Amino acid sequence: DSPEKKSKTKTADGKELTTITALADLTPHSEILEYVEPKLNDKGYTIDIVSTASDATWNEKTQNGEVDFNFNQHEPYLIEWNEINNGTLVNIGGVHVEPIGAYSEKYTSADEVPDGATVVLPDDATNEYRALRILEQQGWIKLGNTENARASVADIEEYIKPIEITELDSYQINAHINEFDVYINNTNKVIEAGLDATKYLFREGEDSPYANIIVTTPDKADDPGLKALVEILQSEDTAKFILDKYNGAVIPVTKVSE
Amino acid sequence: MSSYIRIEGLYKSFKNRKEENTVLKGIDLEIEKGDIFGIVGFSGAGKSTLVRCINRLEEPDRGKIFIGDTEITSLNKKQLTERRKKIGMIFQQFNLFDSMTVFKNIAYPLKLLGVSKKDIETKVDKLLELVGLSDKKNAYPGSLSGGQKQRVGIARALATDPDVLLSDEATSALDPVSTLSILDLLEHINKELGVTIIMITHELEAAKRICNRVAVLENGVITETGTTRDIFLDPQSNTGKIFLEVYKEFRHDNSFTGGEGI
Amino acid sequence: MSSYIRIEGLYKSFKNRKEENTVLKGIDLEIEKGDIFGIVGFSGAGKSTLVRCINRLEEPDRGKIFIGDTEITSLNKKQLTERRKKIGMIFQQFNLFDSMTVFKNIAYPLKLLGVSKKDIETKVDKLLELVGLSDKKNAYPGSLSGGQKQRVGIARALATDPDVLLSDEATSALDPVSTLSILDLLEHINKELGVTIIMITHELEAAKRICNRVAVLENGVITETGTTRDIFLDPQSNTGKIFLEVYKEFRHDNSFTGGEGI
Amino acid sequence: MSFLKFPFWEVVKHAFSKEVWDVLLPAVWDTLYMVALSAAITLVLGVLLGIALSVISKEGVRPVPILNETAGTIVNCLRSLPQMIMIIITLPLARMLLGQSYGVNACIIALAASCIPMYARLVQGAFVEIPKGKIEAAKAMGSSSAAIVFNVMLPEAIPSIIRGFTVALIGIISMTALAGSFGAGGIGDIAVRFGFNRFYHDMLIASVLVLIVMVEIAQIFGDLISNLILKKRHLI
Amino acid sequence: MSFLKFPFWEVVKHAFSKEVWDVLLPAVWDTLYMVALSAAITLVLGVLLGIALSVISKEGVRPVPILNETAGTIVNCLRSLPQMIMIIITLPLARMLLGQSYGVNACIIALAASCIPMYARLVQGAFVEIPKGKIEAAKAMGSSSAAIVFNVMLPEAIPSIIRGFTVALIGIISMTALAGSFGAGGIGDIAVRFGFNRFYHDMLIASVLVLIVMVEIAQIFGDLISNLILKKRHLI
Ligand SMILES: Nc1ncnc2c1ncn2[C@@H]1O[C@H](COP(=O)(O)OP(=O)(O)OP(=O)(O)O)[C@@H](O)[C@H]1O
Ligand SMILES: Nc1ncnc2c1ncn2[C@@H]1O[C@H](COP(=O)(O)OP(=O)(O)OP(=O)(O)O)[C@@H](O)[C@H]1O
Ligand SMILES: [Mg+2]
Ligand SMILES: [Mg+2]
Repeated sequence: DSPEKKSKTKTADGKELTTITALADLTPHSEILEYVEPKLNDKGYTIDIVSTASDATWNEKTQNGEVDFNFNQHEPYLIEWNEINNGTLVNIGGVHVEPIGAYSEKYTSADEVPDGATVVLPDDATNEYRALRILEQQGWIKLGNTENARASVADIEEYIKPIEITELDSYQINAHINEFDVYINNTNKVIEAGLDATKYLFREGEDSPYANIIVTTPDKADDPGLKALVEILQSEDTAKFILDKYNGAVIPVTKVSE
Repeated sequence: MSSYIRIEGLYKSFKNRKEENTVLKGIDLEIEKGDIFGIVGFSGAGKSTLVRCINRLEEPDRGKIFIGDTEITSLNKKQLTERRKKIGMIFQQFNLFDSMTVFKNIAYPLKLLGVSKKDIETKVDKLLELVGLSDKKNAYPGSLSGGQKQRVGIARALATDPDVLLSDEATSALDPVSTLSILDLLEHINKELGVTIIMITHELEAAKRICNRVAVLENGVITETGTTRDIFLDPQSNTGKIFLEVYKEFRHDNSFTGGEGI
Repeated sequence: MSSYIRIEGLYKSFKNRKEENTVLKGIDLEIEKGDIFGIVGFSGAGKSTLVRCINRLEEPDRGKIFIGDTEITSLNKKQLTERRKKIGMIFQQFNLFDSMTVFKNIAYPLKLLGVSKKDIETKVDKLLELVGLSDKKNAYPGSLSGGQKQRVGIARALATDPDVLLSDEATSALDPVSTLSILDLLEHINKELGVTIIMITHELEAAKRICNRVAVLENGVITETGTTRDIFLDPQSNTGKIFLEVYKEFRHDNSFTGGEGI
Repeated sequence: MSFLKFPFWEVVKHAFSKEVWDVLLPAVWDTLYMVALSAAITLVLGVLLGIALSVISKEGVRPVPILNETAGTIVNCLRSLPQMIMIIITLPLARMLLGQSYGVNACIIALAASCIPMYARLVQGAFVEIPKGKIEAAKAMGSSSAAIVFNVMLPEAIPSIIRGFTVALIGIISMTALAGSFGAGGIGDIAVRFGFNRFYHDMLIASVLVLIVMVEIAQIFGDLISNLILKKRHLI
Repeated sequence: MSFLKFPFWEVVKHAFSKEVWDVLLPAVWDTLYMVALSAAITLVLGVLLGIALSVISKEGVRPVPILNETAGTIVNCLRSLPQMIMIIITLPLARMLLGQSYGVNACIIALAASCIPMYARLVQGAFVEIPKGKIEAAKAMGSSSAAIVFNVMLPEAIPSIIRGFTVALIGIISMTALAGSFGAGGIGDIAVRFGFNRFYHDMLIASVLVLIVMVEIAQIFGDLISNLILKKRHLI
């Protein structure tokens, strides 16, 4: 409602910076934003990350205009959120993918996994669908008609391979890896736990549509500050940073030329 | 002219799941202004319950109670609260406020009346002296002896110069000397300020000393009312007779004074 | 032969942040087996504190207490607990258990002794009859009158046939008739069972009636000990003299009986 | 059905549809099972811990200063932990006791572990309120410390202990949302994971309603029992 | 530093390193600020609500049955909600009061809202424990309901109310983990999101330690004050 809502801050050298407020998940989202911050400063903007603990209210807060953008979801989720909640939020650019994969401490390949195996997968709205999807890809289950952002084990139409699925908080999964035959989680979380993310049984293809995106309201879609931000985020330099920092567990949208 | 305090057909019972225990069974009583009116009777006869009905700490089941022109039993909550400010009550179990010092306990009813701080100080100090507790002014009830607590309760009841004083065994925890001085105090305020006193007591000596009229309560019924003299000299009721006998037994128990009756 | 209960150089004070209040200032006392030993004194003199030291509800600051051959003051916790089972105590404030019926209150000390259920039932019923509360057997203390509570306290203290009974104003809340019957009861158990009784009382009639020896406590000091007769006939101490005077004053206050001393 | 898309009343209406309750009802049973079991554990261990704490406290019937400090500190440690962290502590415990650290039973352990220390403090508080005269009477009759605690203090404090249990029980009910972290499901989990995170606001309403009803029943029962006892004893 | 990569003792040692505490110290201040403010709000509103509940209750000094049922139900509703759901309720409230639904102040509202109903019940319980003779004495002297409550019941119950506040305060401290959802940061948030979720086990240890110390201080102070008052009144 107030066009002059954005506050101005002065940097050490006296330059006036326009503050962009953001909601961004902690890893890797905030870390990427922090990395690009100096470059954004050069263009006259600064980012204020007001929260790094994502929950289901973030899109609503963004839609409400309380913050300028959020950075924690992928496009399919956004589309469905808009659908479910009559939202008008828009995607103004993807940044990175956190591939999801299936791992095991007991078996080294998917074929070894016996019938009746226990499988644990993340229970949050942005990841559970993806986890179920790779199980389907693997031919273990058949999913019914389901919305991306709302999928849960209840949507499984048929268990092709008899398995026993448990839904858990994605951060809790690491604490239980020895108790399940198979665990499915985001690669970055697997790495954070000190595990070897390359030893997956199976995982999402490279063509994953689940790039994490910058989301804002339509009226801010052309905001010069946000435009500048997306541009920097999608730069090759940022891509390199992401690859380096996360050892391949997080994959930038922008291809890095060798 | 009718009496100052009138009780008409008062009934009170306590119910629990199994049974109903009717404690007061149709009490009629007339007390004149300026009386020191004694109520005696066996333990459990209903004395405390009767007195508690007068200021409606117990709600009567039936019956009417008047003080002066006001029908206590028909007052609404607000009026009752107002009227109670001028009815002093000394509780059998003291009921002091543990959170307040002796001084504050006695000052409390004065505060309710909106008395100024200075006047409260003066008044309370005077009362403390009267009940012999000046040195305990800042003590908490938890540190007092039984008799000391009782004296605080007395001072608190007298603080507002009430026009009616309900006293439930006010001297039961006191040594004879303190008892005497409290009785003298009660008599004094009765004479000087015209306070009407209703006094439950099982110390017949005390009743004899200061009451002008006495009622005998037996099992929830008033079996006898009369001047103290009449009741002590020639009781008609069962309880009255037994009491007198026991009283005599105590007094004539001159085992080592040879009937001299020291 | 030395006395049954011996108190030697007993000191007790209560401290708070500001001051120290020395309540017992070197008490020496000898009580024979089978005595009914009265303790009288002004309110706040330290009577309750003295008696509470005997079963160590208050830990003495200094001094020794013996009952028979045992030095109470040097018992460890376990021994003390064992010994206490045979020391009855009647509290000035009753201290009944609100969570137990009258029956259970009285049965409690018997349970501690491991008495069989049947024997407890018999014993308690007998005690209830003695104190006149058979009809209140299943009532809770919260519904009792003051005197009824006190009688439950008495029955509870007598339940275990203690060899020592500490009684802190056991009849203060009782009407004269109940008082007399309780005094008779105490005298009876004293005679029949040889219970040694220490009895705080401010009812001189009561002391006179059943005590064989009396001590006068004044401000934390024993100013006088002697046979009841001596003390009533010819008190030496200050308190003793005043008490006697007041006692006479009450008795000779024959305002309407013309010195007849009903 | 989301509030943001559908009119409020339609969402509310849908909260009572068969569709929603088909999902909810089994969860209600799960929740009742979890609540009942963890409440029972909390009650027993909380009362015992509360007793222990007050017995060994400085003013208790058998003071043991060192033990008191230690036990107090451990209890406080447990109380200081955010629910999430509490879960980590429960994991090895659950693994030890149950052989697995997820599922309904593991969750019960976590719920109980979260509530026991708090309830123990409430029990301890109930004991402090007992007038000291009664404890003196018990002592004077030669009660052992155990007799004082179990025959006198516990019965005297029972109305207050029941009121405290109501508080703990309601805490447990509202904490069943934690069950999701154990893959244990139940109403609280549905409220958070479906109602809140997946915008099934009809389910949110329905499941919160169930929680409210459960809490309300707990409260009414707690008050009722506590007041019944007080009335029986003629204390109110 | 994670336990998964480093030996236990090294992680513990690192929990006391400058590096860790440089991150933690500012968070400690945030937490203290949040706890202090929400505790103050909880204290005031909790006591008032507790008073209101016990005044209008069936056994209270001024019974208003209908209001009592309603207020009781609302309080129970609030108590039945899982923390996550509580946040949804706080959002519009915070937006209304503060103009924004995130940040330290919004979090304070959520913390207070979560603890007030529970504390109110504890306060109500403290009032029930007051011997009825004292209230009768106050009535007999002609105290208005307000005078009974504020001059008699409140002072009489204060030790118990303080003990209850300790319970509520500790609840608040352990709930500061919720602050993360409001972008309000603080120790609890660090413990969960960095320590637990991101495996900075050195931070986990350090932040849990801070929480424990805070809880311990709250407990010690609460007990101390409550016992001091009881001692002053010669009740223990
Ligand atoms: N709240 C109550 N519930 C049930 N019964 C009660 C209650 N209060 C008193 N009673 C009963 O009513 C009777 C009269 O009690 P009350 O206190 O009036 O006696 P009292 O004459 O004052 O006796 P005392 O001289 O022993 O104080 C007693 O039998 C008592 O048990
Ligand atoms: N716990 C305590 N703390 C501080 N002072 C106390 C405590 N208990 C008793 N006192 C004080 O000790 C003195 C003696 O008290 P005690 O109860 O022994 O008197 P008493 O002779 O039994 O009097 P009464 O006849 O009035 O019962 C009193 O002045 C009292 O204020
Ligand atoms: Mg009475
Ligand atoms: Mg005494």
